[in-house]
Amino acid sequence: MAYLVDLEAFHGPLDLLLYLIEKNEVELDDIPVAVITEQYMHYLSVTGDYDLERMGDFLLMASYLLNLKSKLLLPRAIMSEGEEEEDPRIDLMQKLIEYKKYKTAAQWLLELENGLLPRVFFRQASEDLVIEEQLLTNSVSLLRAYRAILRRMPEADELYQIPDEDISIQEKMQQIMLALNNPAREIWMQQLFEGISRRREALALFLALLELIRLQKVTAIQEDNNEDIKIYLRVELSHDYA
Amino acid sequence: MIMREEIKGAVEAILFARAERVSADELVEILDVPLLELKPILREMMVEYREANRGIQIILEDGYYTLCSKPDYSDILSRMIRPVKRRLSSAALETLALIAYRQPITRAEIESIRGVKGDKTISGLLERGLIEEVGIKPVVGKPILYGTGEEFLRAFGLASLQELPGLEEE
Amino acid sequence: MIMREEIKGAVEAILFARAERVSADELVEILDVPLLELKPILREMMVEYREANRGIQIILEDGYYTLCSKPDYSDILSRMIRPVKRRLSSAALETLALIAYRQPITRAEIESIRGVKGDKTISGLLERGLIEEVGIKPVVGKPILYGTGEEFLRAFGLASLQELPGLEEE
Repeated sequence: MAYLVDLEAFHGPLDLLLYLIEKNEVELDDIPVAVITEQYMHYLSVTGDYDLERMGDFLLMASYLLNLKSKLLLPRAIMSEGEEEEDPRIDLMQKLIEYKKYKTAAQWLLELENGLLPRVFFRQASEDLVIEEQLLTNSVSLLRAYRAILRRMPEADELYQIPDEDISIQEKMQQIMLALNNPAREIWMQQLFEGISRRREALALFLALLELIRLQKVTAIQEDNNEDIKIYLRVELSHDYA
Repeated sequence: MIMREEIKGAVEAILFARAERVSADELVEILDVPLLELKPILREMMVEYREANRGIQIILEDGYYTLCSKPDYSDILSRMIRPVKRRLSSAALETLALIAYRQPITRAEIESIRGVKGDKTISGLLERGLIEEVGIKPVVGKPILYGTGEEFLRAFGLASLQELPGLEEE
Repeated sequence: MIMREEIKGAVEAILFARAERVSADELVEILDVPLLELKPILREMMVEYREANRGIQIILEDGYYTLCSKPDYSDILSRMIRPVKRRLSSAALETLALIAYRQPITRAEIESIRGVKGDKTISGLLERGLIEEVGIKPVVGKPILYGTGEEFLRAFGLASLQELPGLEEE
């Protein structure tokens, strides 16, 4: 392979390009996307390091390079004033120069951190001198905050008083089937919901109804847009429901 | 060759930055100056720190040197440790109220009631000791249960949780 | 009445004990000395610390005074201070460098210069207090603006942001 690049050591397409250019291994006109990709695939197969995030980073980098290549291959669009579209390489060069500036600055930071550049050191605050924090608040404001939440969420109390196991869709299905156990084998949907005040129960009942329709045990028919919906029994009641 | 005055500066810098006791041997190693030369310099420094314009001193104990403030200034320093007054944000107050009245409660429950994400608020309250992790809820995902922490009663001036104002509407 | 030399000692004790920046106002309050009297004393102290036998100095930044070691001893101290902290990844250092030199800056701007996504890196830096949210850019989407945080100068041993090495423009 022509380019042996330790892909793991690079952080993004600009970083990799900068490295390749500085080593004079590539020209901007000829970025070896295929070779880099091949090396990456090889790297994956050898290490088995299928880190999704890093693979995503690589895809991003490869697509960036491909996009650049395609721009170089295509004839440049002629602008209305007869000017040529800017060479994508100029834009890339500027990006690289800008990026390199901060890469250098990052190196300075590393040297500062390690004391390779003159730096000062601060004292670690001693534990016995913790600045005491006094909260400007009291229990009444706490209560007020809680009441405000309760007002915003009228359902909240109920939500926590009903254990999840309380409402079973299975039970609601049985309840619907029993309600259909009348001579006409039918019932208005609204009747099913009579006496139900809790939102969760209503939801369970509705889900149960949908499930029965899916199982083709009942049919829901609305004769007209303004009519109520009527539920019809489609199967004979089995002993389960009787 | 490092000068006597420079050694003093270096010792001060070392003792300052380390913020804990440093042995003579360690100083010898760091400075690359023989112990015989270093000892009298340290003694000299300890005398120099006695001057009125110095607020710190070197104390020698068990062969270890430590930099600390002079006892002369202890009353001034204690004046400094005054409480910093801080206000709880309304998000923090709401979250705290929920935890106080509904404890133990999980983060998901808090978020579902408040209708907003609350990781940051919760970690802020944890950091201040106003709330703490009190257990694990035995449901799928094993979420952490939060309750009020040690700091809570102190901050709100309550003798016990029973003293929380009642919820009945006035 | 507290003497001039004693004020110096007290200031040194306070800055040493606090180990964090202290504002002039706070010094006035703690020492009960008028600002007009305190200012020249602080200036005098800053000069006195320049002597060779001192290893520490007072730096003034943004109206805050902090005690720190002199840069002359950076190699000795960096040898001594054990690296307990997690190392910053090069992605983190690059992002931090960008924020330090270009602050305030948005995440999108950082990503466009670095050419890669940076959410994780940024939240890591936020967590360590090296950067902080400093505002909202008044453009579509109202992106958050980032700047260096209080921990930044401490971690990199800079007396002020002005001490960052200059970026030569090619």
